[in-house]
Amino acid sequence: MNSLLSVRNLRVEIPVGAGLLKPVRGISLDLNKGETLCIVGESGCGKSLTSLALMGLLPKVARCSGDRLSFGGQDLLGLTERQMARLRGRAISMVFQEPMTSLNPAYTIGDQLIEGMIRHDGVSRAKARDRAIFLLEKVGITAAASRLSQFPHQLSGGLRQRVMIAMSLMCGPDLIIADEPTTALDVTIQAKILRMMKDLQAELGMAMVFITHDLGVVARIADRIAVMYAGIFVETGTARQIFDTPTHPYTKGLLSCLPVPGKTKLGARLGAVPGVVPALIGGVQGCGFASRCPLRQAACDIEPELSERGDGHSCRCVHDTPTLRKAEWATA
Amino acid sequence: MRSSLLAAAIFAVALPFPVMAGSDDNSLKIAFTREMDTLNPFLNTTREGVILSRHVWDGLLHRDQATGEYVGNLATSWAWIDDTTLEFTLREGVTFHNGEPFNADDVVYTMNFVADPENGVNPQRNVSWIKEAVKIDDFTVRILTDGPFPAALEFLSGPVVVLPDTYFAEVGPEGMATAPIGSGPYEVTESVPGESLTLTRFADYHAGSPKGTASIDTIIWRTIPEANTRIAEMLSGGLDWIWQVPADQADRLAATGRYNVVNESTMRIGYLYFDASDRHGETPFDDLRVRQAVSHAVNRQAIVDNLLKGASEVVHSACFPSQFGCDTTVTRYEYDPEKAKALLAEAGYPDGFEIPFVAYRNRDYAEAMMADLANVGIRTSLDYKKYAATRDQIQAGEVPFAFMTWGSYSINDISAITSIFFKGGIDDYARDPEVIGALDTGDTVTDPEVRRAAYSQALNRIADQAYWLPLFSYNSNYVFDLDLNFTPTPDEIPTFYNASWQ
Amino acid sequence: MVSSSRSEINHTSTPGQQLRRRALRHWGLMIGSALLGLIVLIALFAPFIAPHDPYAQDLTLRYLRVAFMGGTWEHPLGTDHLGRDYLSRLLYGARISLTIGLVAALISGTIGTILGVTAGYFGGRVDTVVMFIITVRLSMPVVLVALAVVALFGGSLTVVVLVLGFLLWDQFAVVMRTSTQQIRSQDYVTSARALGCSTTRIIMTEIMPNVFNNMIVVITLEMAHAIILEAALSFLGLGVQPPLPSWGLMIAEGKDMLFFEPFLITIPGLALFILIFAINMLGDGVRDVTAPENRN
Amino acid sequence: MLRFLLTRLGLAALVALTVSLISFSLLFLAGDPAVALAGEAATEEDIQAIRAQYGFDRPLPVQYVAWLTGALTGDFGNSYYFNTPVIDLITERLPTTMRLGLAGICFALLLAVPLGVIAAIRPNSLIDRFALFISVVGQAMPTFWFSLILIVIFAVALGWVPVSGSDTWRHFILPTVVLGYFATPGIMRLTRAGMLEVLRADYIRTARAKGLHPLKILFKHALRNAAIPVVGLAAVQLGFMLGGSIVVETIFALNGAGLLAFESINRNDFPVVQALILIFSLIYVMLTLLADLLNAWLDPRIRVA
Repeated sequence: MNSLLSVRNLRVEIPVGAGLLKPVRGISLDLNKGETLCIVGESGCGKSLTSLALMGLLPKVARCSGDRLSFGGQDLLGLTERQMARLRGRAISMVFQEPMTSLNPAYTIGDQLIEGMIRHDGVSRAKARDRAIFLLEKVGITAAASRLSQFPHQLSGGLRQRVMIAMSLMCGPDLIIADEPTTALDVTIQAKILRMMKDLQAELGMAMVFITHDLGVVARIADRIAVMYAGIFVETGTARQIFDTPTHPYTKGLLSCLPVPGKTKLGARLGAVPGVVPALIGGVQGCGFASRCPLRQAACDIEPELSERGDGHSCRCVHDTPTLRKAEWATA
Repeated sequence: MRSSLLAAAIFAVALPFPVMAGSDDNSLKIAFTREMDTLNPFLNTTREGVILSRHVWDGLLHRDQATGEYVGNLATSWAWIDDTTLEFTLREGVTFHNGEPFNADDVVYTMNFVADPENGVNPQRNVSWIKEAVKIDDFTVRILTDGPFPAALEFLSGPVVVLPDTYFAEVGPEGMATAPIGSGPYEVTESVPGESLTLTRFADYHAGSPKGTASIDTIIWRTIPEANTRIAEMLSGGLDWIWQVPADQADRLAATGRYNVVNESTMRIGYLYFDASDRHGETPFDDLRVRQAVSHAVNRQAIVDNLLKGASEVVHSACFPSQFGCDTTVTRYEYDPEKAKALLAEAGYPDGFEIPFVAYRNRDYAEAMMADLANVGIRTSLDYKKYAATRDQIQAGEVPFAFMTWGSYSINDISAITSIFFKGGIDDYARDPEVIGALDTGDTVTDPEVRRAAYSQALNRIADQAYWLPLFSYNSNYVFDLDLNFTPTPDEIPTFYNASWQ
Repeated sequence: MVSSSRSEINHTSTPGQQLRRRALRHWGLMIGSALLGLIVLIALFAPFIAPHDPYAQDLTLRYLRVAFMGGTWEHPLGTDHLGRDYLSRLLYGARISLTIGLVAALISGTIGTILGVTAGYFGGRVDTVVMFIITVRLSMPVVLVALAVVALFGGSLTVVVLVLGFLLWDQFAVVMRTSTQQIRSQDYVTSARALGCSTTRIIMTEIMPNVFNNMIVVITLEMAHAIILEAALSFLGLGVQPPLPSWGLMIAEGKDMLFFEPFLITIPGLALFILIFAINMLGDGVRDVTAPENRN
Repeated sequence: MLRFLLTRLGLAALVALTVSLISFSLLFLAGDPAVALAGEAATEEDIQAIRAQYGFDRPLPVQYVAWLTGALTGDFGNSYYFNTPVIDLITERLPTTMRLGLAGICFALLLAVPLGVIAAIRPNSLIDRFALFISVVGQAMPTFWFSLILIVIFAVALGWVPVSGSDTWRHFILPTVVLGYFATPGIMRLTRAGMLEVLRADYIRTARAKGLHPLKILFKHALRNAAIPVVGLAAVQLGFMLGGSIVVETIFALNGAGLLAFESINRNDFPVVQALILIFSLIYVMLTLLADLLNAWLDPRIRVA
């Protein structure tokens, strides 16, 4: 395979007082150039830690391991912090969830935009400024030049997120990891930002890992989707496959929470997945979703493998595909 | 913490510090506790000021410490013309530090200036006896006194010095304080207020002076308020001379064998006074028996032996024994706690009483006395304040019972102590007409025998009535470099013009 | 932090049990309270443990050294400049020093808490006025004012304690004000107000219990502060008056022989150090244990 | 900005006014100093005359207004002890205290900030524990004892520095260390806590995600934000140092305003005490104002608000 990002069996473990917390329990993925992968899941399922693990930005206490974590053919797991830092912001960049707090309040946005480029590309301030203005305009900020001397607190949340996105593009990265970039924003602005990101991605030919809990967002942007639950992927496939033929009970549950224009009747009840994500201390016995699953049975005590359900569509469940496709979620 | 223990360990073994022996540049580094209020000799009220004045200025007379006789300094001879007139023949060829020659005009100007109460000389009693000075010729002057004043010679050999008239008229008292000019053995060459003074030997000092020729070239005079800092400076060689070192420290420093430690008596005595005249309202001390009880209760000898040590002695009359007129054959109150208890019971205090106790120095002596008093049932609460505050309160009549001391300005005459405290002034808590009358006589007649008799009467009355409990005379410990020749005197005025390096 | 929020999930114990568990695991808190407890016990039982009368002087037995440094076991810690038993004075001194710290902290605590809670609760103009008072207080040089007052009114234990109490309330006011502001905006207070509870009732039942932890922390801080300040005043000759054996005064008296009998200053100095250390450990511990999210 | 400045200056004036009123009343309570001024041989008439001359017989408000009017023009009256203008005494001695205070706060910052930063980067490390130790000792050790220990070790036993005085910069080393050391625990704890908080902040993660050099992240992005509360504390500490250098000045025989204040208290020299309290409180208010301005520069959010 000649994919840009290739991950095999990535695990994150955090020692806590009472034992070992395993928020990411072995995920694998491949991402090609220019492709968008959405990782979907409830909060607490490990998706944010996955993104941090990819960036090498895990908290110090966390331990990261895996069979493979390669980017552009380079093994990231073997890199020193120094080498990793050279990669961050240049080849891989990241957009965070909280635009309000992700910018340093003490410096102008201009300063924060250009510092990474000056470090990585060794360009002059003037040149970096030009690039910053160019990108600010790209992300739809008017009067970009004058914005450079403004401080974060003088900008609205939407503008700040645009700045963050521009910042991630400064060095023309091959991969952007966006961790819930629109969650904190108004719905109207969400839509604009998503469209813009999609456009930019196409224009600049980047790959993107997009992390969200919002399937509505996923529908707008994803090429491929990985549904994450309790630290592992329970279903992966193309956007079409996931939306059209959801297979895993959890995916189906998530989708039933989503109103579909034209399909969901006005006034009809939306579904909800009952129960909570299990605690991840000391690992999970059996299928992590079993306690919430309508199709639960004895075999669920053994954790199933991710199995092929046709044309790159995989699902992690003991049940066979027809059973799964047939099953309906009882709306709560 | 550990370092303190380390230090303790170091000290327990020995004092392993190099003692800077001698001085490379013939300078002397000395330190005092207090900052002088002013360098002007007629305005300063501190002991340090008195010492400075002896070095920078000269008086008409000089008292020889060895013989106690008065000898001429700026005057070569003098005589009482009548009861109120003193005539002086002045020394010729004397110049002031600024080159101004000395003559009768300087004496007349100085005496007339200080005699005017408007000019605010402090303390006034140093000069209040002067009526005026008259110039007879360039080197003859007469000083007229305000009534007979037998102690005039003592004052003229002490606090009353002569200022240069031209310079003083030009700069005034403030100028004299910032850039003092005198005719003494040392001139002030640098003054950093509150920190240091530099005194430089006056090269043209007149050869005939009874003060002799100074040997030390420079005296660095520092103000160091903290006692431990002074000792640390001594240990590290930053100082050559300190004084008023408490007995315990002096003993230990002497034991190192690295310093000269000399103990010399001083004119200062300590005393307890009682409010016997209701100035503070009614107190148990209105009763003679209570005052006597206190007098018997305090173990003065033990305090002298264990705390003051050195040349200190228990005193029994309200003056320093060497002072003129100090009759020491008065009633004595021996240490006798049983008798004290009996007297208290007799006075109606079988269980003692409680009373505030004011003190301003030697907190340890005060504590020791409090313990003695507690033994006979007198429970005291110590109110320990600084001198100025204490004195204010006392003079305002607010203190019934206090431990005070008095140094008589080193004036070897009883008028400098007894007359101040028992002549009905603001310091007098006895207000006894008999005492006041006797002291008046003693202070104004010139016949020494009549004076002696009058003072004796006063002192006996004070002792019989136990208005004061005179405690002990003080001593001062001088600690200085082994290579320094220095001789302390009992008047508590160290004379560095007589000091020299070996 | 991710780790701590997750780790809480598994705990099903009550907040009280969690608190106790955290407290027992916090070595600083344990050491602090053990030492402080010991000193309090010493203070309480001083008359029973002290081998001698702390005020009994014997001028013939001055400066006896510590027993193991050449002294006698009759006076295990030696004697002071008036021949008084140093151990006995040290034991009784615990009373004085603790009293000074505790009473001063209580006085300042009362003043500061009233001001702080009032300001924090009512806000607006009341807050402005209280803030002004706090600024005025902070701008007054504490040592200088304390010295001046003690010099004017004489240095009795009462005066010293009162002066310190009236000077050290600023931290209480500041902390109480902030805590009250935070709690005031919480839902349960809002709902209590909506239910029509009286202001006093809300302050006493809703606010006070919740600012209590912070108060304990400040009390320990200010206790330590008061004790140290008293030592400084004593050093300058304007602290409590002898023969009361406060540790500060013992240091001040012992300093005269610093170069010759260092034990005189080391022993009470060490005692004072341990006391302050214990109080600070306790304060830090309480803060850590009651507010784990602020743990450094 | 101008409005902010004016409000703060107004507040400063009001604070100083209140402080002076409090201290004035306090000293008034102590009774009139005429007896002290009159000297030992004074008669009752002398005392009365002095009372009238200095106006001690007037009611408190009248005296206060008179004093305040003078104070506004820099005339604090004459010292009872030195009999020279108070303002001269203060201008003569305040620089020593200022120098000491500034040196002290610089020392404290130089010691506390790096220690606090390192302690925050490596919690529970050896340096963190060392920092904690320093701060505990600093809080629990009386100033004078610490001073004397330093003198014993470094001046007497080792002879590295002079014991006392103010002639050269070397004389200032020990007093600076003592004064600065006691400001260290607070600043260090605040730096450590601030750094810990800031290092957890999202913008630090952003900076790391940009691949910036760790030192740049630390000094540019973290320290500046963590410094904001520290600046305020340092200003307050400096204010405390200036007003609290009494013990240090006494021990090291530094003739500064602190020693002057202490000696003046002992001498009942009220005009000096009164003026010093006012000046120290003014300095404090000015310092906090300065800290606010500095913070406004450090934190643009304050600038506009």
